[in-house]
Amino acid sequence: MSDRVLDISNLRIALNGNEDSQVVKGLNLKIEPGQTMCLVGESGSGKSLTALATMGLLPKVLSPIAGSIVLKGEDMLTATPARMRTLRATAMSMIFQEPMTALNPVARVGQQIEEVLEFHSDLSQSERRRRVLEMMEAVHLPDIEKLYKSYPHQLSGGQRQRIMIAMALIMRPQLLIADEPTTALDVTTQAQILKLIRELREEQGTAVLFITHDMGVVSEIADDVTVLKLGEVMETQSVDNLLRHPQTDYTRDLLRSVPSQVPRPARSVATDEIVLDTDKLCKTYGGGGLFFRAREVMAAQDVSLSLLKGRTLGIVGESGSGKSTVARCIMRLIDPTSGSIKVGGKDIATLSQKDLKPQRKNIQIVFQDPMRSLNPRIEVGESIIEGPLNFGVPRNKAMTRARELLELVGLPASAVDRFPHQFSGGQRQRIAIARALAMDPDVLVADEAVSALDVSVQAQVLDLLAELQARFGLGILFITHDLGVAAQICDDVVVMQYGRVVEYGPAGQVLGAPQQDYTKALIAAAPGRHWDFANFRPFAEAP
Amino acid sequence: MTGQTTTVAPRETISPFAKVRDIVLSSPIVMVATALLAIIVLAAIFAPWIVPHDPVRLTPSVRLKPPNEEYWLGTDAFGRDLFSRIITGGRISLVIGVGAAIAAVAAGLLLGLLAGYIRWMDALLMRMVDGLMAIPNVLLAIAIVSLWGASLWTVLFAITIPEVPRVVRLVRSVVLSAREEPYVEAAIAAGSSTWLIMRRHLVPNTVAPLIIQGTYICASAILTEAILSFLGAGINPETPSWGNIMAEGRIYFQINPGIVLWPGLVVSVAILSINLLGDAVRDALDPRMAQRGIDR
Amino acid sequence: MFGYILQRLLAAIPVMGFVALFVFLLLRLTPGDPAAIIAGDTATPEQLEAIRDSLGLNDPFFVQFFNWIGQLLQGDFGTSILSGKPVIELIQARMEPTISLALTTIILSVVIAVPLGVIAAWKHGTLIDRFVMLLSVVGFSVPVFVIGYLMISLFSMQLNWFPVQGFRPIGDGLGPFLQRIALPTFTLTLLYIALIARITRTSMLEILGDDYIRTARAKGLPESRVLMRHALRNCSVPIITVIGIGFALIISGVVVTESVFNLPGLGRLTVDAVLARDYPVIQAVILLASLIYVVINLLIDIAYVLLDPRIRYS
Amino acid sequence: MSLSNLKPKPNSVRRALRGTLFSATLAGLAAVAGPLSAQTLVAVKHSALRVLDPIMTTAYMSRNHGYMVFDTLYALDSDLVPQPQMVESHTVSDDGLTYRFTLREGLKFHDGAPVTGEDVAASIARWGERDGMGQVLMSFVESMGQDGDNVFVMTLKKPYGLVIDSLAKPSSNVPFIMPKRLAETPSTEPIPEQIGSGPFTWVADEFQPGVKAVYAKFEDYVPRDEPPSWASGGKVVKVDRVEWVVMPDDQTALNALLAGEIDYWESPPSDLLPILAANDEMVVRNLNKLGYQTIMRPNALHPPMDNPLIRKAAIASVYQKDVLDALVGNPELYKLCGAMFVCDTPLASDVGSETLTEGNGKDLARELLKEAGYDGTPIVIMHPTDVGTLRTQPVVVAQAMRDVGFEVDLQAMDWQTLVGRRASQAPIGEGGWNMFMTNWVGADVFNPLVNNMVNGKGPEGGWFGWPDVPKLEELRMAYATSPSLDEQKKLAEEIQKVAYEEGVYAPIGQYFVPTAWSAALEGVLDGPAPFFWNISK
Repeated sequence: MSDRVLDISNLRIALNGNEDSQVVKGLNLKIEPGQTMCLVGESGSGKSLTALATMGLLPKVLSPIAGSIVLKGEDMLTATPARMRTLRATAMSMIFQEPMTALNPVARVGQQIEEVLEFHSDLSQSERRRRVLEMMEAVHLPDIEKLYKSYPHQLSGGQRQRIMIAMALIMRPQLLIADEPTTALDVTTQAQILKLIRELREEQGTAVLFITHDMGVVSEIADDVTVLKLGEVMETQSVDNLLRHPQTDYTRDLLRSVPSQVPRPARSVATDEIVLDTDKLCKTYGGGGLFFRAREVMAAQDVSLSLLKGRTLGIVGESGSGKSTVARCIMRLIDPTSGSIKVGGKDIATLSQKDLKPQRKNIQIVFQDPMRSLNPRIEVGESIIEGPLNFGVPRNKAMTRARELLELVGLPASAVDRFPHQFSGGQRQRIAIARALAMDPDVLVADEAVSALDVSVQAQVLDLLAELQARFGLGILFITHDLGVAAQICDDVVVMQYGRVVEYGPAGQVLGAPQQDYTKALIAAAPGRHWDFANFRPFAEAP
Repeated sequence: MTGQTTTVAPRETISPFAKVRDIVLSSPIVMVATALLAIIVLAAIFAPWIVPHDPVRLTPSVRLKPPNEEYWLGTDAFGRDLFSRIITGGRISLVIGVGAAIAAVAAGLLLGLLAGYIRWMDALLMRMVDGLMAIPNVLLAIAIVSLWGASLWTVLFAITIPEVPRVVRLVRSVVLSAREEPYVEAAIAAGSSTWLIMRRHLVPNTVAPLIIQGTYICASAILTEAILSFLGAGINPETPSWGNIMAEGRIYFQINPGIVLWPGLVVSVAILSINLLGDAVRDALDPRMAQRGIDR
Repeated sequence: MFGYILQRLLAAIPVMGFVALFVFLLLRLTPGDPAAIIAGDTATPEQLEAIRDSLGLNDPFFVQFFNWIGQLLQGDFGTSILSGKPVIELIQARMEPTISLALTTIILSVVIAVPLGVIAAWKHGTLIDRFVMLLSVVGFSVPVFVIGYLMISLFSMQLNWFPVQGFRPIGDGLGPFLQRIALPTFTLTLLYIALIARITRTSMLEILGDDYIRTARAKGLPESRVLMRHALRNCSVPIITVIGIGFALIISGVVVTESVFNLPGLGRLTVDAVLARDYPVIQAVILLASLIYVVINLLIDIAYVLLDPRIRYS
Repeated sequence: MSLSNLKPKPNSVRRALRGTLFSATLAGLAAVAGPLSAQTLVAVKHSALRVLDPIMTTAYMSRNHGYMVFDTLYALDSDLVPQPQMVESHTVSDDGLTYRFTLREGLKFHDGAPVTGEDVAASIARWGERDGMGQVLMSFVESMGQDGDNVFVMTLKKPYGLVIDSLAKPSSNVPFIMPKRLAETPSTEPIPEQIGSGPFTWVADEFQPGVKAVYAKFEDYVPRDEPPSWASGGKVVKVDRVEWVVMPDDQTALNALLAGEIDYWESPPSDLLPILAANDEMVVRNLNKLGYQTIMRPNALHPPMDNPLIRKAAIASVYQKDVLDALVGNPELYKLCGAMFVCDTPLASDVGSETLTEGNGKDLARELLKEAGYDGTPIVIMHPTDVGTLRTQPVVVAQAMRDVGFEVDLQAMDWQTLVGRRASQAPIGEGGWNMFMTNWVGADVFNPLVNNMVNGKGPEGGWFGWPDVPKLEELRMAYATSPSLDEQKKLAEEIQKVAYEEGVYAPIGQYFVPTAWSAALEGVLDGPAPFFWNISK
């Protein structure tokens, strides 16, 4: 019992300490040495708060009001701040979700790691430096001497996360808490980081409390899993049992809404009318510069693709691959350097803003972040009818159309005079779609439209899009980094890397049997690809 | 339709009065500040009717009297009642404060919008703004006032000019960050005209910071007017303002310090209240401060 | 890095050009005529004309402007209309009091204001925070000459710790110099403590919300280390900016303090020049003040590069 | 709070800063400034010395500077009688046309050159171009020259009674004697060097316009042996250096004098005098018995003030006591005096000034307005706000005129704008004016030739306001050529009567500005201007 690493029992956390606004309601969790416990739940489930409570880093407005968090026999909630400080990084340490902002931008990276030793050990300066370099070696960082002296902004996201891990594990703590460490990373980097965590866990025998919302990641790294919903534990099981025999409906729904990697069966080609066609589209930044040649960046190079009416073309790629740049060029939010963009047969690549206006009707866009895609200060209805009013539609006619559209996307017509802050993320994305449809465009561009949503909500929005496509014969250009989502919704797929098209063809062929090595690596790196979550069994055992 | 029709909270808008009430009641200090400011403003507005003596009438025979029952705060060098002059002086000083704030905010908003939203205007406007900011504002104000005469308008103009660049910079930075917002790009995609985008999507973002900056400009304008009068380049002394009462009274500091200290006190209280209100508004309207708590 | 500085330098040229044109225009469009001032009471119109000719005030506007700029580029700031001395000499004699007042005030303000700002941010929302902010707002609100008079009557007349007025260059020994510069410095410091404390508090509050502060705490570092090593270092950029701007403002804007404490600084030189319509002096001083402002801005930009590595490689 | 975290500064300053800034200042270093060296006299003047050429401008500071650096042939004593100064003796030819002046022995300029007749001739010629009384003298002069080194000869076209009085003119544009090479610079340009034969030498390199002017004792100066009286007599310098310091803030000047940081304050505001008088280490005395005359000057060129009745109505509405109470306050420091040529002088007379000194002119003013058919067009009074002694009168006069029915537009401006605008003869609409107020030292107005306001030449050759009254000119010419004092007195009274009838101007009060100095000083002289010889510490 006493060598149990972490024992959380009946933990309750509330806003400003009052009873009736609890965000964590009676949570129990136990972690043995060397064991990896995955804490799974959608946003708002209180998973991160539990971790922060353990580390004693809860924001001032939140405070634990009941229960205990026992680390190696010592209750964290009653420990003095000074005691907590000595335990942090020695007994337990934590890594966070946003590697890009987690390091002090004005201090050298090596020195930020060394700081841990400076305060928690009495090693000499040279001895500390040697330990740090040794640790950087252990996390497989390249060229550690140079990296030791460089600044955070000179490192990639993955490298920074490795530095965070080195920092966390250098004092060989018994418990490592990882709060969605790979969510912000690209698929390939995510795979390497998960592998690194597993490797270090074996080596140092650290217990890991891994927090995530991605079932794929759970299947890759977890020993046991605890499912959380709105602050309450749904169930706790070994990972295998959970995936095969989920006990609660909530877990079952969660598993069913995970988009599987296997592309859905190809749909027949209804018409051959091309609604969107680009030819050798290029976009370069930089160049010019008054006295010295600024570094030229080729964001997109010779991208040629075409989209048929009523079908969905997906653009897949990691961050920096240029998929967003292509989308924004097509929308003429940024001006392409060269190449043509034909919408409904007319080339809009080089039109002046004035001539462009009539064409804008035919192509609309839905953005990624639901929180910022609607003007917070005007009613939702006003946002929807802004487009039609620009094209001379009388106000009352536009307003009735707006009410119809809201119902169409599954929201009450009366929502038309509410303000955006009264809606959830999923609801706002539906309103954004309604706004796009108000212009009844030929093409709808969805730029990572579902990436910011919880898995369950994601599934509903994808279904909505498919249904609207069928009803209005919409051509959809779907930009995403999530292969599962692409597999579920796209008829054809374009894979992009460093601004160039790597592979282009029907989804079944590109995602099912990829030709190019990069695509293969991309698919291989996706976590949980060998699990058929919806049917609670690995593909290998498929009948 | 797929997905359950979710229920939506009833329409709930916060009326501006409620917002103002919250700001004012946010802390005791702000309450006191607002009360004091209200007294000063009301006194200034109703000055002509509540003033015990004619603030402009000279009665040299009773000059430099200490406070007594007839002249509550004593008299100045020309035998004019100090109390009435301070109240009437409030009108000019507050007009200058509020006027400068509104003028600077309006000009700054227009130029800031242009600089922030229209690329080629940006470089040109910003160089002019840097130029104006480089010129020391007190010296500029003195030059303008003493060269073009000390009427209320030249003083107001002289005090507003140096404040405009700061407002332009503020608006420009807000506009530059706002235009990156997805809802602005969606409006562009929907074919909205530049003017509509500015009016509906960009300007509302500048309202909160402009209110805050407005309060600080108002406070500094009243101070600058006092400094200008002190240097002999302020409003012409016939119409009293806090500044020129103090300026005229400074020679008699040793004989009747009240002439400088009483208006000085009133000026300080007024500016203190305006600044505190500015801080309170900033804390209330600044989104970052509000949702710091539980966004995880 | 060098390209960055070169770019900033080039940007300064149009700014100075604009300032020169603005000031020249401002003076030429105004009533009041230096010739009449020099000629005094009994001048006949012909004598006025003669004086105006000798000063070149009758040439067309642009001719005057261009030969002024021409002179400027050769470093000749022209001669003062009233005293006949070269403007350069006038300015040089007035630089030392202004620069020393600026330096002492900024140093004292920073030494007091930055810790105040840090504490206010650290104890955000508590009584201390509110007290510091109230104190700083008071510094903002009281007119400078009221403070000046109170300081003189208290410290000089009653306690006679300090002399009433005057300025002794530092060359005459540190004692007398500090004695005379003390009161004006305290008067100005009250104002600049308010300015710097507010900026420090606001930027500290923002930074304390950033992720790397949470990481630092997660590393078990003591709070003082988190504040000083991590938060304050990142906060140095806005603080340097306000110090730089403050320094430039003091150089050109402390006319009131200079007259109350009788410091022969640049501010008073300009006010006397404006009241006496001494165009060459007005133009030269305002141009010089603007140049100082632009140079200080450049220094601030360079400081950015030193303090924030991200800018160095942009 | 260690200083160590300050940015690294040069070591010496940092050690000193740590040592001095905290311990010494806070512990209350003995603050009294070290006793100024006994031989330096520090004086605060009424304004900054700017133009150094006493001929080119009438500014009082330039005149005071002139008295330090230059010397004059004659000077008035305390009874206003001209006494020889640089002159040993002079003879006048029988026909009164040739004057021969022999200079005193050993008169030297600061550059060591002896003073010659030629220097005197050139100096008087330059002075004659600019000064009013000088112009009248030059209209009589035939020729001026030298007869041997130290004899100056002046020949006249016709006899002129006021030659000696002109050469002894006490105030603005004083006929100072300067070397020939300087006197030859045109009178519209400042003289390049400050070389004179006066009791002090000008220390050029320590001059900081607007801050400080420094004079040193001229070792080779040969003072007369008579005791000093007003501007005449021996100018014996008893201190090594005199520093004129500018203090824009009266508060600071008062404190500096009380704290012993300065020795002499030329013109403290009247309200601060009680404080100084109450302090036994201070002496307060009025040095200039003629005092100052503050005047109101209408512009006779443009309506409505071109009508004499309107001008007289404005003058009648003013009661001197109101003006002086507001301007000075302390009754001992002012005198109700309607004499255009200042009271307590030979030419003083109160004819035509009853309304000013009794204050009973309100009804008369209303009648005059009715009679003139005043139609209410506003009178533009220029109001300088940045000069302490000129800020009050416009306000008081405006109120008095409004009481009798005038419409008054009091336009605030700074002094330089007023000086620029009063020179313009344009109508009101194009930057003209109706009335302004200014002050004169008694010595500048105490006879019809010196007093510019009684000049009746109109727009050509008249003083600002330009009244065109030929009668005044005749009387002034008669005064100039009249031999006896009684004759001059009668003419002066006549001039004043006509001037009041025409309403060319009105003195609205005579006041005195006493000077304050520390009791340590002895030998401070009375005079038309502050003199610094004969003072010792």
